[in-house]
Amino acid sequence: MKTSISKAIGQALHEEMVRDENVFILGEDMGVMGNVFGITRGFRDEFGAKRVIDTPISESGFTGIAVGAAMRGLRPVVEWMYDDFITVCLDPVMNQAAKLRYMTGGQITIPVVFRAPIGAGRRNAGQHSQCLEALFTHIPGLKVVCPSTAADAKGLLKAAIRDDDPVVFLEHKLLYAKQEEIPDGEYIIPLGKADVKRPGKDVTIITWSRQVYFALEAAQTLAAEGIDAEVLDLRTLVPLDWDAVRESVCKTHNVVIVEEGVKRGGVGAELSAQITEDLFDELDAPVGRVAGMNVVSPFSPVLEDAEFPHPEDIVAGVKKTLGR
Amino acid sequence: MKTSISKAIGQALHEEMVRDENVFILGEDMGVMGNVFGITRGFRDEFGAKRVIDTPISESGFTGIAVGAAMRGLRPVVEWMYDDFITVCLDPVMNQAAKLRYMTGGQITIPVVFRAPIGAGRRNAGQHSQCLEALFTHIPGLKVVCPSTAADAKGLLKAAIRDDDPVVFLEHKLLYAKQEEIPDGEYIIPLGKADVKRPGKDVTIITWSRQVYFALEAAQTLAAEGIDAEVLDLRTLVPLDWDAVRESVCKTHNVVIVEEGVKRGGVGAELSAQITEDLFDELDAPVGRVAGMNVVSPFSPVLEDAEFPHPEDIVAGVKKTLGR
Amino acid sequence: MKKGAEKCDAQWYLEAYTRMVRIRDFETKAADCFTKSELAGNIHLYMGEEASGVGTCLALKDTDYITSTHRGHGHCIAKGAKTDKMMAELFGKETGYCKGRGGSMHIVDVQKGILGANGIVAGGIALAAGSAMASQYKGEDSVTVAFFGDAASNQGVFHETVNMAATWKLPIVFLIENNQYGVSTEIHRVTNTDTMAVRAQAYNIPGVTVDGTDVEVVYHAVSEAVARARKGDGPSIVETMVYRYQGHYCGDPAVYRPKEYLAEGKSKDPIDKAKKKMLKMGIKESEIDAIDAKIAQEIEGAYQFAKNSPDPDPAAVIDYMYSSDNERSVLR
Amino acid sequence: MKKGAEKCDAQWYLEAYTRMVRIRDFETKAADCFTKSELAGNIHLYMGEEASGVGTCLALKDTDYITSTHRGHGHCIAKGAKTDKMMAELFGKETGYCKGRGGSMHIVDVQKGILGANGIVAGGIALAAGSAMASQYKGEDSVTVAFFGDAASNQGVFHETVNMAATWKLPIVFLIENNQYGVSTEIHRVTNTDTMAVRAQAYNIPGVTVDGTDVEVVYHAVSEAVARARKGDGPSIVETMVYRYQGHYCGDPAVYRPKEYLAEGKSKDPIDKAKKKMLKMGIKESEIDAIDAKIAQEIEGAYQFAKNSPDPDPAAVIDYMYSSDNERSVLR
Ligand SMILES: Cc1ncc(C[n+]2csc(CCOP(=O)(O)OP(=O)(O)O)c2C)c(N)n1
Ligand SMILES: Cc1ncc(C[n+]2csc(CCOP(=O)(O)OP(=O)(O)O)c2C)c(N)n1
Ligand SMILES: [Mg+2]
Ligand SMILES: [Mg+2]
Repeated sequence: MKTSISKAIGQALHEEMVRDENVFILGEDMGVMGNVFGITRGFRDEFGAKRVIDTPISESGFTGIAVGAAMRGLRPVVEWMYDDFITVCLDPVMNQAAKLRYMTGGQITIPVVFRAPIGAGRRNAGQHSQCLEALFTHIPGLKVVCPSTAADAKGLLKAAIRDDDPVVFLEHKLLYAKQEEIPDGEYIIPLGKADVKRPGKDVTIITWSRQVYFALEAAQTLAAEGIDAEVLDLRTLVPLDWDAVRESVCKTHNVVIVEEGVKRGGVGAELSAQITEDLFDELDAPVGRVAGMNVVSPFSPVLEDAEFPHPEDIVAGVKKTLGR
Repeated sequence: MKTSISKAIGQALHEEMVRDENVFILGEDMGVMGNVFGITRGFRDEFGAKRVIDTPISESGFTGIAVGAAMRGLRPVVEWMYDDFITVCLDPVMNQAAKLRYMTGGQITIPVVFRAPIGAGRRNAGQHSQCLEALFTHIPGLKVVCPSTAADAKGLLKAAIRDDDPVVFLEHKLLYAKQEEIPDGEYIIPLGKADVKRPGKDVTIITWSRQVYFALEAAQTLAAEGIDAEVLDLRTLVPLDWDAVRESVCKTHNVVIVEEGVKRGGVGAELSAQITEDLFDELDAPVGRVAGMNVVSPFSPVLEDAEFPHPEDIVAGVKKTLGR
Repeated sequence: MKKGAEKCDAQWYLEAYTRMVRIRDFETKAADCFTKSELAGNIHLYMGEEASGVGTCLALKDTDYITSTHRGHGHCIAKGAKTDKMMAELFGKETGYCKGRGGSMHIVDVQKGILGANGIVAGGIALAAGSAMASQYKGEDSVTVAFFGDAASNQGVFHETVNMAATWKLPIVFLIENNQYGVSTEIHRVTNTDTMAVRAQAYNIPGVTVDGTDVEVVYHAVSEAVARARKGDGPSIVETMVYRYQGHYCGDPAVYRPKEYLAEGKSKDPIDKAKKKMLKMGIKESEIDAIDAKIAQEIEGAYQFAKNSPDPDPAAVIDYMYSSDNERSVLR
Repeated sequence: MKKGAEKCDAQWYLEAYTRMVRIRDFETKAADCFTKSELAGNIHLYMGEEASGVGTCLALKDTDYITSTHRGHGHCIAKGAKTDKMMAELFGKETGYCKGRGGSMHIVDVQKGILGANGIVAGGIALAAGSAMASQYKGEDSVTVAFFGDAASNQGVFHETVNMAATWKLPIVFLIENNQYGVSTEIHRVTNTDTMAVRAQAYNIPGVTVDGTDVEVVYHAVSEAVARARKGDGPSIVETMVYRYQGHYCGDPAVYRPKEYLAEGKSKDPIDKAKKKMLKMGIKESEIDAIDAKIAQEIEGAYQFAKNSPDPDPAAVIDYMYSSDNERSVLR
């Protein structure tokens, strides 16, 4: 059956809440409104206000509350209305949730999930358009998930909720409405497994989230020009599926990393560095990056479209790497 | 004359406050106490409580206040007691100061400096030992400075205060007490200029802040083994002195980046990616990285010392890159 | 209606009315453009709350400052922003206030003392206090008003900032526009007091709650707070009770809210209320109609200006990031 | 000394005294070790504030919870933490509570309901409310106390958390230990009210300020707040007025503070005060001396245990980062 990603995410939350009464959700406008994207519509009537909590606009406080509740064995799923608002609630994530297991010598586990929409393209300007996955991957103690499909979003969110570590789960706003097939019945997709979205032999395009679709579009264009691109959807950024990366690189010997977020210090930088360090001799060309510019996301549609990668930018990036 | 880095920083603040009455400083315990490291001792008596402001423990509020004051033409120098506390005040930095110039089409300039001590090695555990420069370099709109010497700290801080953009100025705690020569009289070191701390022909060690000293120590050890390492102190991370990087890489053809902070998504990843992308043909070996582990900074001295790079780790890293 | 009340004469009301109608018409047009997909992104409409912004800004001088919110059109127009440059900004055009870089949520006009709308809830509060500190620091007698919503007052930075402003006696007014909702969330579901102004007690400063649909009432309450701030006696909280006619954003059907809310709001419409008062004061209906016509023309002109203005040049996407060393700081 | 007062009999006082002396002796020893460089890092001493932690924890059951601060030794000992494992943690040893990973500022003993000291000022407040929410969620009648300092109550998260706790009637007590200083900064220089407890008015919850040098006074105030929380009536603020004998951290000469502060504090020493009361109640001096001796021995044992314990294995530096997939999540 075809389902939108937002519905798939709703299904994951629903199934896990039915399965485990320790799972509850909290955030702004999740209850009565059912989330600004409609993801939890109807949940409050079904599960009650105790398990579907409308919070005040107090991200630091309610994120901390979720972390504290997780320390006591509950399994909260926190929602930030946009990932951009991590700026007002980084402490409970970075200095508390991510660190407390280690700092207590394993005495405390913190099974919390932080969900947030990410991404540009909706003309929401600089404070509502960021892809901040690089910020999270730089924080030891967090796992970071960036699904691209409805099926993955569902299976990965269920895995994230069952995981005993804090997981940041980032959903691209412009994928929410995408209608896609998802498997019937219950299933889980384990964290840390990449997915080859398109096999190819000439170049590996490594990407995640919305850029997977742009990469596939680019691959089609490239195919017409005789370039056979493999598209690897990482799905999870921490833990990273290094085996999948290595396997693909050793096959194609050319790599382009595609990322919507800011290039400087992006996830692509880390991937490029690792691939270069460990697979140097496999590379026919330097690892290429196609990423968002080092600027604030502009409001103007023409500027915004110039700021982050589109399929034609990926095509150009691949050609550059292949010297064509 | 020999001066400690903390004194050199104090001198820069003092000279700029004398020069420009729009410069003022604020933060926790800067006034009556004169800063927990003694940097601003005596300032309150000299400049008054108006220009040397003891704030409550309200980082988000006072950082935002500084940004607002800068919007009105003042030149605040904010101090966070440790960079780790950026978790409670990221919004005024990332969503306001860094973005407002761009988002207002250049109508607003924000000449603010954010100073903070960084670094491990003092057995202060996970919430007081981080090197978070990578977080800041990933935020477009900020300039980022990480001095290693007393002379640089002074000259760069003066440049930072006179700069019209928001500048994050990160001072390593374990360098504060270091006594070093500094030039007489007034001088400025422009942002964005690296410094070759030791010329060499076999390998370039790129680093900044405290690791400069460890790299120099490593270079000495390496020299005894016949390896002539060049040590490049970046001093400023944004803007980056790419010319200096390129020049050195084109000379030595081997690069090791050394960084105290967390490796995954560190500044070294970005540097490695850029060098690989643009100077691939110059490289005899993959760019190496020696960096902090992807873990929380541990309290135990033996663990902490295992966690971040020491000279012997740099020696080992260089040898690995050179295949020796 | 104590001291200052005498100021609200016909002249005053004509100005207040003009500004409120300008806001209403600007937004009516913007909403229309949005619905027709002439505008991209998102707009948050101030409709219904006009008396709050206008009453407040009439209590300010040109040399005073404001900070605003995601729902900022009304505050900016009330403080004197030009509707053509605003509309052009909503259209993302190079002629807009922010050269198309900011959009609806980020209008700024420093000349007019408008330090900026803000996409971060409560994001402007500390900036406003910084502006107030700058006034104090420079020895100017200017005052800054921080506009924000009921729900914004649950952010930590509200607490931090009010505490510092109270302690340092900063010349600032915290203007809480209480439309009872943060998006869908009724404020009493997420707070434990009857008013937000009561929080002033935690900082030992004055806090009042007033009818935000009556421009004159707002004017007097804010005038008092401004006078106090200007004298050096420090901040106050003024809470205006208002109604948000539209959903949270343009297009939000607001199904989460009882019908009575809107009916009640409309029955207290600030523009109607002002008009009635003006007629009672003896102002001629024709004079009022003339204002309406003038504003309608202005807004149509603003729309034409916006529509016919050029988009920014995509090649200039990195401009305005840094004020010095821009290219180098952006490119690597 | 209203209801509950009868509970503070000789038995009660012997226990209160024991815990206070245990804290004092533990810290005296730790300070000594620190001065001799046997301890690395930094320690923040609770000396002088013992009655606050002990009076509070005596009002709690074993099944109740606390969160603590950078100045956490006293809270942890008061709630039942073992001094040997604590001392070993201060020494960074594998036998410490946190296997040497956390150190002085991060003692945790989940079994005892100690959810953790915290290096981030106010960092524990929301965690405590989360614990309280968990109790409410699970239908347990346990209560959580969030300990924090006067200065911590200026953090935004204090405001956010108290508001939610009040609204949701969480079973929590906000225990502000007002030693009048945040590091060097006298609290009245950075706030605008006489007490911190007055902030309770902003959330419509009870707030009291009590003498924190009298263990019995603290006990009664907290007992009332705990009873209220346990009944489901929601949170309270209890502010205990205390004295920090040492500087901010061990070794800080505290020159920023008038001499009178310490003299005043010492004149109200909580342990002396309790001892006087005990003697007056008819407890024999020898019985008290026996406690002193027993604790001295315990602390010496804790010291020996710590000193003779092994360091963590450097090869295990990545252990405990993640509870699943640890190696893969750390290595790349
Ligand atoms: C920090 C932050 N959290 C959440 C949001 C999303 N958001 C935008 S407006 C809004 C509601 C604000 O309510 P209120 O402050 O009462 O202002 P109103 O919209 O009613 O004018 C929310 C939750 C945001 N922009 N910033
Ligand atoms: C967010 C944050 N800001 C600043 C600090 C540095 N710091 C540690 S303790 C302290 C003072 C705390 O004062 P208070 O809350 O009154 O507790 P006390 O030390 O008096 O017990 C400060 C500023 C910190 N650890 N965390
Ligand atoms: Mg509102
Ligand atoms: Mg204190």
